[in-house]
Amino acid sequence: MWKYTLNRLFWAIVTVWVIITLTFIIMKIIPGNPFAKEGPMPPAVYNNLQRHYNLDKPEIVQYGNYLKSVLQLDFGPSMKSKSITVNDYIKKGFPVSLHLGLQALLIAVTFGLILGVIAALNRNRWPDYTSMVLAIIGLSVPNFVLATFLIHYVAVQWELLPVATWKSWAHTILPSIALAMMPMAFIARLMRSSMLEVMNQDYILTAKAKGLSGSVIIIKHAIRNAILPVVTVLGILTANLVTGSFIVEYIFGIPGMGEMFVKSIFNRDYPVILGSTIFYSIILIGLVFIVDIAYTWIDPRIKIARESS
Amino acid sequence: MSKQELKLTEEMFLPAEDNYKEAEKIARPSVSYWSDVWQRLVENKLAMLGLLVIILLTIMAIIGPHLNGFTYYEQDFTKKNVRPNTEHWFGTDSAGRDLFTRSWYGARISLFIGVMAALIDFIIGVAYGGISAIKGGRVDNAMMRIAEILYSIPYLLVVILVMIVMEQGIWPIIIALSITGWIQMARLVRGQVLQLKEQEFVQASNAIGAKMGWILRKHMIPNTLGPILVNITLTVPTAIFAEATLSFLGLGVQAPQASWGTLVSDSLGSIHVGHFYQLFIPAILISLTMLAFNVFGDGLRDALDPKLRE
Amino acid sequence: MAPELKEKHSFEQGSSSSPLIQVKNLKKYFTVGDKKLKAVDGLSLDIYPGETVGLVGESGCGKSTAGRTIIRLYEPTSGEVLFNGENIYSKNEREMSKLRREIQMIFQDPYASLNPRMTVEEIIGEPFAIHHTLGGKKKKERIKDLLRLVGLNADHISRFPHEFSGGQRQRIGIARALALDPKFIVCDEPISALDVSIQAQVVNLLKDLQRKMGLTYLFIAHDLSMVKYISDRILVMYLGKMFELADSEELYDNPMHPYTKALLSSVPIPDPDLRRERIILKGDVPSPIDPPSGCVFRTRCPEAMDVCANVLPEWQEVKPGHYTACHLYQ
Amino acid sequence: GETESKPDSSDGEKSGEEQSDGKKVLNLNNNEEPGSLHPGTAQGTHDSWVLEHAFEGLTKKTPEGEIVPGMAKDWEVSDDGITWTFNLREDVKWSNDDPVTAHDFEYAWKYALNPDTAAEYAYQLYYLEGGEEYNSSENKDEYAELEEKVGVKALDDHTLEVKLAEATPYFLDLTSFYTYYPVNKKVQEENPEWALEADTYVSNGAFKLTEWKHKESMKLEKNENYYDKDKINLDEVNFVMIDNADTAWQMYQADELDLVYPLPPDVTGELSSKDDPEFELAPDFTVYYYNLNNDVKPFNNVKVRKALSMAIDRKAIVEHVQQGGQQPAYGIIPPGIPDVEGDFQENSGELFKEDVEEAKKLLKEGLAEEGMDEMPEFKLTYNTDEGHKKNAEAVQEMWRKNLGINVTLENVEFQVKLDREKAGDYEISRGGWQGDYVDPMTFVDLWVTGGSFNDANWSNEEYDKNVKIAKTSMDPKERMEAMHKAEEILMDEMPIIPVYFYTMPFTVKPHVKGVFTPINRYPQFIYADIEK
Amino acid sequence: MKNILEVKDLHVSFHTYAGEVKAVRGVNFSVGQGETVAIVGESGCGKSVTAKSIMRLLPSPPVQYKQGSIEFQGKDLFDVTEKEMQRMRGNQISMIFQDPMTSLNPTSKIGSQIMEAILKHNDISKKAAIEKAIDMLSLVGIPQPDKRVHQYPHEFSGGMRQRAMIAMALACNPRLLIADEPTTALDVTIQAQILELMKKIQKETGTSIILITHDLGVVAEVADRVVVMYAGQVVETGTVKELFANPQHPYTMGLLNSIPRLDMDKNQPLSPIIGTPPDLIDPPEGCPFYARCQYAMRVCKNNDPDLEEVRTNQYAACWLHHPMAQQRASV
Ligand SMILES: Nc1ncnc2c1ncn2[C@@H]1O[C@H](COP(=O)(O)OP(=O)(O)OP(=O)(O)O)[C@@H](O)[C@H]1O
Ligand SMILES: Nc1ncnc2c1ncn2[C@@H]1O[C@H](COP(=O)(O)OP(=O)(O)OP(=O)(O)O)[C@@H](O)[C@H]1O
Ligand SMILES: [Mg+2]
Ligand SMILES: [Mg+2]
Repeated sequence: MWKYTLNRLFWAIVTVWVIITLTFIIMKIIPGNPFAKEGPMPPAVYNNLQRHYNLDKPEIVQYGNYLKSVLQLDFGPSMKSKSITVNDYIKKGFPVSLHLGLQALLIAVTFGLILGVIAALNRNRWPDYTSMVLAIIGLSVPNFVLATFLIHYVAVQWELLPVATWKSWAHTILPSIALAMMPMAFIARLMRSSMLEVMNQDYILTAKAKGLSGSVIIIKHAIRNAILPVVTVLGILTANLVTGSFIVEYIFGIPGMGEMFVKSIFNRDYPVILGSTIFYSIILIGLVFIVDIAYTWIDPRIKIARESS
Repeated sequence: MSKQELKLTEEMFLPAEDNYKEAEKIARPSVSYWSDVWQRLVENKLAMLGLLVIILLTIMAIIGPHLNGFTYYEQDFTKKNVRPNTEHWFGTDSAGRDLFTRSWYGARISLFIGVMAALIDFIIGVAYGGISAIKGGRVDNAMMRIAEILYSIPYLLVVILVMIVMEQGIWPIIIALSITGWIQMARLVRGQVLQLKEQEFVQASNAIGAKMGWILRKHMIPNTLGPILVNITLTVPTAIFAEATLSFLGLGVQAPQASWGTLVSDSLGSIHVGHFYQLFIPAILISLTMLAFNVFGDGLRDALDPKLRE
Repeated sequence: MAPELKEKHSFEQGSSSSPLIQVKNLKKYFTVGDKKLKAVDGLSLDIYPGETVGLVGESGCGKSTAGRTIIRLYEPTSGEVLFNGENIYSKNEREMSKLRREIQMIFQDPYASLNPRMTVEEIIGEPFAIHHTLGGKKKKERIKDLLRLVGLNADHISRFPHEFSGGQRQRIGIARALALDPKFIVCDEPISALDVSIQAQVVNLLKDLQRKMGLTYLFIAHDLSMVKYISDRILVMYLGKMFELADSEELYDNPMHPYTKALLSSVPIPDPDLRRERIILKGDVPSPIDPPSGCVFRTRCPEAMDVCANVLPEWQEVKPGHYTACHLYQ
Repeated sequence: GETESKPDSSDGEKSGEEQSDGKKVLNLNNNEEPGSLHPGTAQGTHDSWVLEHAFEGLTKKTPEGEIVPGMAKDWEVSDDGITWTFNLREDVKWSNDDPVTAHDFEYAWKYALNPDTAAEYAYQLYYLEGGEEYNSSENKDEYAELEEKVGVKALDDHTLEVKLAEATPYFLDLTSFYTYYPVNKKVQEENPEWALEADTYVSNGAFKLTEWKHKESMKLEKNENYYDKDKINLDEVNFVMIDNADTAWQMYQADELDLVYPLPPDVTGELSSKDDPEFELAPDFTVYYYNLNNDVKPFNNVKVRKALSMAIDRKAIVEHVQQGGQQPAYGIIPPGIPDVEGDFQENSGELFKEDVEEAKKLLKEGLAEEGMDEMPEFKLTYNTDEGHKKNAEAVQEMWRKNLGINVTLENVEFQVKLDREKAGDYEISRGGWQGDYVDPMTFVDLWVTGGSFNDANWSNEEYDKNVKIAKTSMDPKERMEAMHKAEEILMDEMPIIPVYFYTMPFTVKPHVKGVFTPINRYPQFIYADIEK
Repeated sequence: MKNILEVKDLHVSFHTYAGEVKAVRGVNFSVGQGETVAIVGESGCGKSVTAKSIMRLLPSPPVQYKQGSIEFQGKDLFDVTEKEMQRMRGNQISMIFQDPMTSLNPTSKIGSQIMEAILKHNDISKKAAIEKAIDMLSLVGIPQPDKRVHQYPHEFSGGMRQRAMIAMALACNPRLLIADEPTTALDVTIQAQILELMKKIQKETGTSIILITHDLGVVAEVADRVVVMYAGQVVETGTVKELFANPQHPYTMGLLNSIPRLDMDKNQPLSPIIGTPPDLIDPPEGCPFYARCQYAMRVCKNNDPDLEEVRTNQYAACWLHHPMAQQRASV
C-alpha cells in the first residue's frame, strides 16, 4: 500500500510538472499580455510593468523562477488585479466552488441514482422511458440555456428564489441545479446500464433463491454492485464540479474558481492561469486517487497492487 | 388422450430410412451479425424514432436553407424581430434575417462539426488506443499517461492556441473539439483490444501464423466496431453541444454564418424582451439532436449487446 | 486388452523413430504484480510421430500455457522445443510463419475461438488467405471438402458461428486447424465444453483424422476417462510441474504418484454398482504465485513426509517408460 | 480582510428599500472585481466607480459638469500656464481622522510616477514637469534625484505647488481625475497594502469602504468625516460584481439592484423604443470606429477609404442595430466638449456625407489608381462581443449591397485583436476610444505620427503640426481652430472610419433620485437619495 | 414413500424476438422425501428452466407458464403469492447454482450472505445468526469458520465458495434442495469433495435433493432416481440401478454408450449420438429424438410418444415399447 501510494505520488508530481511546462509554453506562444488594453500605452509604462512582473527576463528564467515559487507553494500575484494574489484567489474561490460543486454533486448523484435504478427496474416500460428521456433532456439542454431559463422563470417571474450572487443558501439553489443537470443525466444513464447488468448476475438469483424480497435484493445486492462504474467516473466528475464551472459561475455571478480560471485565460493573467491549472490537476489527481481507494473499499476484489503493474 | 385415438398401422413401425437427414439441421434462417443487429434495432421503437429524426434533420440541413427564398446573411431592418408567420416560418432575428434559413444553415454547420469531430475522434482514437493496447507494457503505460496529461491542460488555452495557429473557419473549431475528444475513444478502443487480445479466436489466428496487420484488420476492428459506433453516435451530439459552449465564450463560427450554438448564445437575451422563439427554436433543435442521437446510440448499444441475444 | 497396441507403441518409442517434438526443460513464467507466476516450471517431453500424448491436471496447473508455449504462441522463459530436431524458438518471423503450417492448435471454448463476425468460409479460409496457398474457386472447394471431412454440411459455408451448436463449432475449429495439413496439433481441452453425447462425436473425429492423416496430438484434458481412451501416453501435471508420465494403461493400472492416485479415484464412474474406495484430497490447489516449498503437492498429499517440505523430488524413471517425481520412489 | 466565502444565513436584502433602521441603501453592480482601489494604480471603470465616491481630488465636478473646488478651496495659475498653486481646505480629514494635507497629494502623485509602482495610468501624470522622465527611468540609483525634479511640491500642509511640463489648458479637468487623488501618506508608509482590504482602507471622499468580499461584493458607507457630509443622503452603497449583463438586468427586474449599466443590447432597444420611464440615456464620451490598415493595399488609397466610409448607413446601425440612442459619427470628436463658443462637435458639423453612388465612383477610381480592377476579399477583425458582432454584420451587409464587396468577418479574442493591431497584422479592425479628459485633445492626440494608439499607421504632417499647435498654445481660440483643422484633415484622409458616438443607456429605479452622469464617467450617486 | 414434490405436465416458454422458445414441454416427475433425484440431459434441454420454475425464479416476461402444476407438499406453487413464495424460498426449498464464482455477491461478506437467509426466515438475533452461519460453514467443512465468515468471496477458492453456497442453501433446513450442476465448474478432486459432502449432508438432515447434471458419473455416484430429459421433455425415468443397467430409451442408451469405459478397447470407436438436439423455437412434431435415433421408425416422425411405465418403476417415452413395435422386433 505504501509503496503503491509513493509510486502514485511520484507519477503525480511528474504529471503536474509536465502540465506546468506545457501550459507555460502554450501561454507564451499565444498572443497578448496581461497589460494590453485599448488605448495608448507609453513605452515607459509598458516597460515598468514588464519589469515589475519580471516579464522582461528571458522566458527560461521566468519558467525557472515560477517553478521555484511553486515549490514554495506560492503562485505569485495576479497581474490583472492588484488587490489579490493567486493564492488568495484560490483561497477565496475554491471554497465557493467546492460548496457549489458538492451541492450539485449531491443532487446529481441522488437523483441520478434514483432515476437510473427506476429505469433499470422497469426496463422497456414507461418508467424507464420517462426517466431516460428526462435524463437525456438533462444532457441535451446547454447549461447556459438552462441557467437562463431558471433565472428568468424561477427567480424573476415567479419570485421564488434570488437571481444571482452568493449571499445565502437560497442563492445557491439555482446554480446547483443548473450545474447538477448534466452529471445527473450522465449518472442516471450509467446507473441504468450497470443496474441492468447486475440484475442479470447469478448472485441476484442466489439472493432471490434465499427468499429475500425484491427491495432487499435491490438495495443490498444490486445497487452496491451497480454503483461501481459510477464510482469510477466520480473522480473526474467531482474534480470538474468542485473546481468550478465557468458558465454557471459567470451567469449566476458566483465568486468561484471556474470564472476566475476562464477569465484569467482571456486576460492572459499568467500566474492565475498557471496557478489554477496546477490546482486543478492536483485536485484531479488527488480525487482520482481517492476514488481508486474508495473503489477497493466498495469492491473488495480489486487489489490496488494489480493496478500498479 | 390423443395418443389412444391415433390410428397406428403396422407399416408405421417399420424403420425410418431418412431420419438422419435432419440430424444436423439448423432450423433458423441464416442471418449475418449486422442484419441481426439491425433486426433488433428495428424492434426498438424509440431508437428508430431517433434515427428518423436524425435523417430528417440531415435532409433539412441540406434543403432547408433553400426552401423559402431567403439567405442566411441578408438583413432587412424593416422586418426585424418578426414572430413566426407564413412568410418567415421561424420568424426573424434582430437584424431581420430569416431564422428558418439561418436555423437550417446552422444545422449544416453544427452537423458538419459534429460529424467531422466524431470522425477525427474515431481516427485518432482508434489508432492511438489500438497501438497502445497492442504494444502493451511500457508503451501502453506511456501513451496512457500522455493522454492523461493532455486531459489536464487547460482546454480553453489550447482552443485559443488552435484558433490562432489555424486559418479561421470551421476547422479550428473542429480541431479544438477533437483535442480532448479522442481520448475517450482511445480508452474505449484500448479496453476492447486488450480484451480481444486474449480471446481464443485471436490466438487461433496467431497459431495459423497471421501477422499483426491481418489480426487488426480481420479480428480487432470488426469486433470493436460495435462499441465504437455507439461511441460515435454519442460523440456527434456532444461535439455539437461543445460548439455551443464555445459559441457562448465567443469562440464559435464566424459571423454571419450561424451554427446552432451561435444562434442560441446570441439570442439568450431575447428572453428578456419577449422574442422567445429566437432562443427556443435553436435550443430545441440542439436538444432534439442530442435526444435523437442519444436514443439511437442507446438502441444501438442494446442491439449490439451480445448478452441480449439469446 | 490391446497388447499389440502396446507393442506398437514401445516399438515407436524405440530408436528407429525419432521424436517429432522434443520439449526440453521448458519454463514459462508470468509476471503478476511484482511476483513471478510459474505457470510451467520445467517441462520435458518427447512426442513421437503418430502418437497422442495426454496432458491432465487440475484447472490452472499450466496445461494450456504448456500447450501454447510449445507451439510458440507464448515466448518461453527458458527451455527449448525441437520440431523435427530444429529449435522453433530460434526461428525468425518468416520461418515461424512457415512452420505454423505444420503445427496447429484446437481450442477449448468453441464459442470464443471462432470470430463471431466471420462466416464459416472466412474462418476456415483464413489459413489459406494468410499463407496465400489457395485462392478463388479452389479455395472454396477445399473449404467444402474440409467441412465434409469434419462431418458438417458443406452448404453451411456462408453461415456465422453463432448459428451452430457447440459440437458443430468445435468441428469448424478442427477444420481450420486441418486446413494446412499440419503434422502436430495441440488439442487444448477440445471436448470439455461439450455435452457427453457430442464429446464422442468429436473424439471419434479426432481419432479418425489421426489415422487418416498420420497426425500427432498433444491432447489436453481434465476428463480422465476420455484422456485414457484417446491417449497413448499420459502426463500428469500439478502446479506447473510434471508429476507422472506413463503409458495410459500403465498409468491407470499402476498409478504411482499419490496425486495421480487421488485424481483417478475422484473420477465419478457411470456405474452405480461400482463402489470404490475414494481418496478425497484435503483442501484446494495452492496459489501458483507462492507455491509450497519442496514438493508442491505436500500440502494436500495423504502420504506427505518430512522430506517433502524441504526437498524437491526428482523426475525419474521408476519403471521402463514410467516416470514420476515423488519422494516415495526415491 | 473579509475572505469568508460561505453565504451567510441572512437573506439577500431587497434593494432600495429604506430598511427597518431607516437606512438609505443603494444597490449597484460594479460588473467586476476592481483591479485596484489604490488611486495610484487604479485604472478603468471597475476601479474608478468606487474611487470616485470614496475619494476626492483637488477639484470635483458638479452634476452640471462644472469644475468646482474639492480638497482645494482655491488656486492660482501663472500667466504662462505652467505653475499652479492650490490652497487646500483646512477642515478636511481622512476617514481615519488624520488631516488631509498637501503632502498627501505630493506623495500620491510621486508614488504613481515611481517606475517600481508600475502604475498603468502613470502617464496621466506626464503633464507634470519631470513626470515622464521619472517614470521612464530604468536605473534605481537615479530615482531619488528624478523624483525630486517632479513638478509637485507641498509648500506647507495646505499649499500645493504644481509645475507642468508645458502649458495644459485642461489641467484643471485632470485634477478631478482619480490618478490625481491624494493618498494618506502615513497610512501608506505604515502599511503599503492598505488598499487591499476594507478594514485598512482609508479615503477622503463622501463614502468609505467598509466591506470588501473579493470577487463578490463591496460596501460603501457614508463618511462622517467628509466636510460636505450634509449633502450626502445615502447611508450605504452595496456593490455586487456581476459580469453578465443579462444576469444584472434580471437582478434589476427582481429588485435586487437599483441601477444597471451596461444593459443587454436587446433590452436597450426594447426599453428605448417603449420609452420606459426607468430608462435613461446619458452622454458618453466615446467614438466607435474602424481602423483601416493604411499599410495594406488598397487601404493606402484615400478614395478607397472614403468609399468604404461613405457606403455605411450609420443611421441604420444606430437605430436598428445598437438601438441605444447613439449618434451617427461624421467626425471623431464626440459631443459634450465646450468649444470657444458652443459645443465643439456641433461646430464641426458633418465632415463628410454618406453617398452610395459617390462611394461606388470613388472605389472604382481608387482601385484603378492602385492598378486593381476589383476589390479583393478582405477581413474585418473585431473582438468577441455581441454588439461588435452585430455592427460588423451590418457593415458587411452594407458593403456587400452597396459596393458589391466581399468582406469576411473575423471574430478574435480581445487580446488577439490588440496584438494583431500592434503588429499591423490586419486589414480592417474595430476600434473605440473613450476620452480621458474633457478636451478634444484626448481624441485628436491619437493619430499623430507614431502615436501609440495610431493602429491605422497613418501619418500626415499637416495634422501633426495642428496638433502641436493645439497642445502648446494657451489661446483657446487658436487651440480650438487647430483641432477643428486637424479633425477635418483626418476626415478628409479617412484613415479610420468613424461610425457613431456612444451613449450610456442605463436603467434606474424610480425611487432613486439625484443620480447624475458626467460626460466621461459612470452614473454618479454621490448626491443621490432614496425616496419612497 | 411420500412425495414431497410433484411436477405435472409443466410447460414453460420464453418470448424472444426470434419467436417463442418452448423450453419445457410437458415435464412430469416427482421427488420423494429424503430422496435424491438426478435430472440429466444435454445442454439446453430444459433442466435449469425446470428447476427455476420450481423456485419460481424465472422473470416474467419473457417467461410464460403455459400449463401444468408444481405441487410442493401438496400445495400448488402456481397458486402461491409472491410473498408466500419468498417465505418458502431458502426456507423450504433451496437452490445452489452451477458457478460458485459468480453466484456469490462479490461485495458482501460470506457471513452476511449466509446470515441473510437465516435472519429472513428465523426470528433470531444477529448474534445468533452469526453463530449459526459459523456452524453451517463448519458443517460443510470449511476450516476456521469463525474467521472465514468475515471474508469476501474472492478470498475463497472455487471449492470453498461452492461449500459456502451449500451452507447458505442449507442454513434453514430446507425440505428440498435443488442443486443445478453444483460441480460442473469444479475440478475433479474438488468435485469429489463436494459430492462426498452432499451425501453426508443428506444422510444427516434427510433433505430431498434434486441434482441437475450432465455427468452420468455423478448421477451414478449420488442419485437414487434419474430423470432423463431431452428437448424439454422427460424421455425416461427410473432408479439409478435399473436405468444404468437397462436403459429403455434410445437416447439414454446413446448417452451411456458415448462415454468411454475404462475397460474399452482403444481401437474400437465410441458410439456417439449423431447430430444435435432440435431447436426449441420450432420443435419437431413427432418424437424430438427422431432425427438422431438409430432405431427410428416411421411412426416416430410425426407422433410424440407418451411417457409410459415400461418396467417396474421405470418409465420411457418411446414408440419402441409400443406393442406393435415389440411385435415387429420379435419377428
Ligand atoms: N497471460 C497470463 N498472464 C498471467 N497469468 C497467466 C496468464 N495465462 C495464464 N496464467 C496463469 O498461469 C496459470 C496456468 O494457466 P493455464 O491456463 O495454463 O492453466 P490450465 O491448466 O490450462 O487451466 P484450465 O484447466 O483452467 O484451462 C494459472 O494460474 C493462470 O492464472
Ligand atoms: N432467458 C431465456 N430467454 C430465452 N430462452 C431461454 C432463456 N433461458 C433459457 N432459454 C432456453 O430454454 C431452453 C432450456 O434452457 P435450460 O437453461 O433449462 O437448459 P439446461 O438444460 O439447463 O442446459 P445447461 O446444461 O446448458 O444448463 C434452452 O433452449 C434455452 O435456449
Ligand atoms: Mg486451459
Ligand atoms: Mg442449466
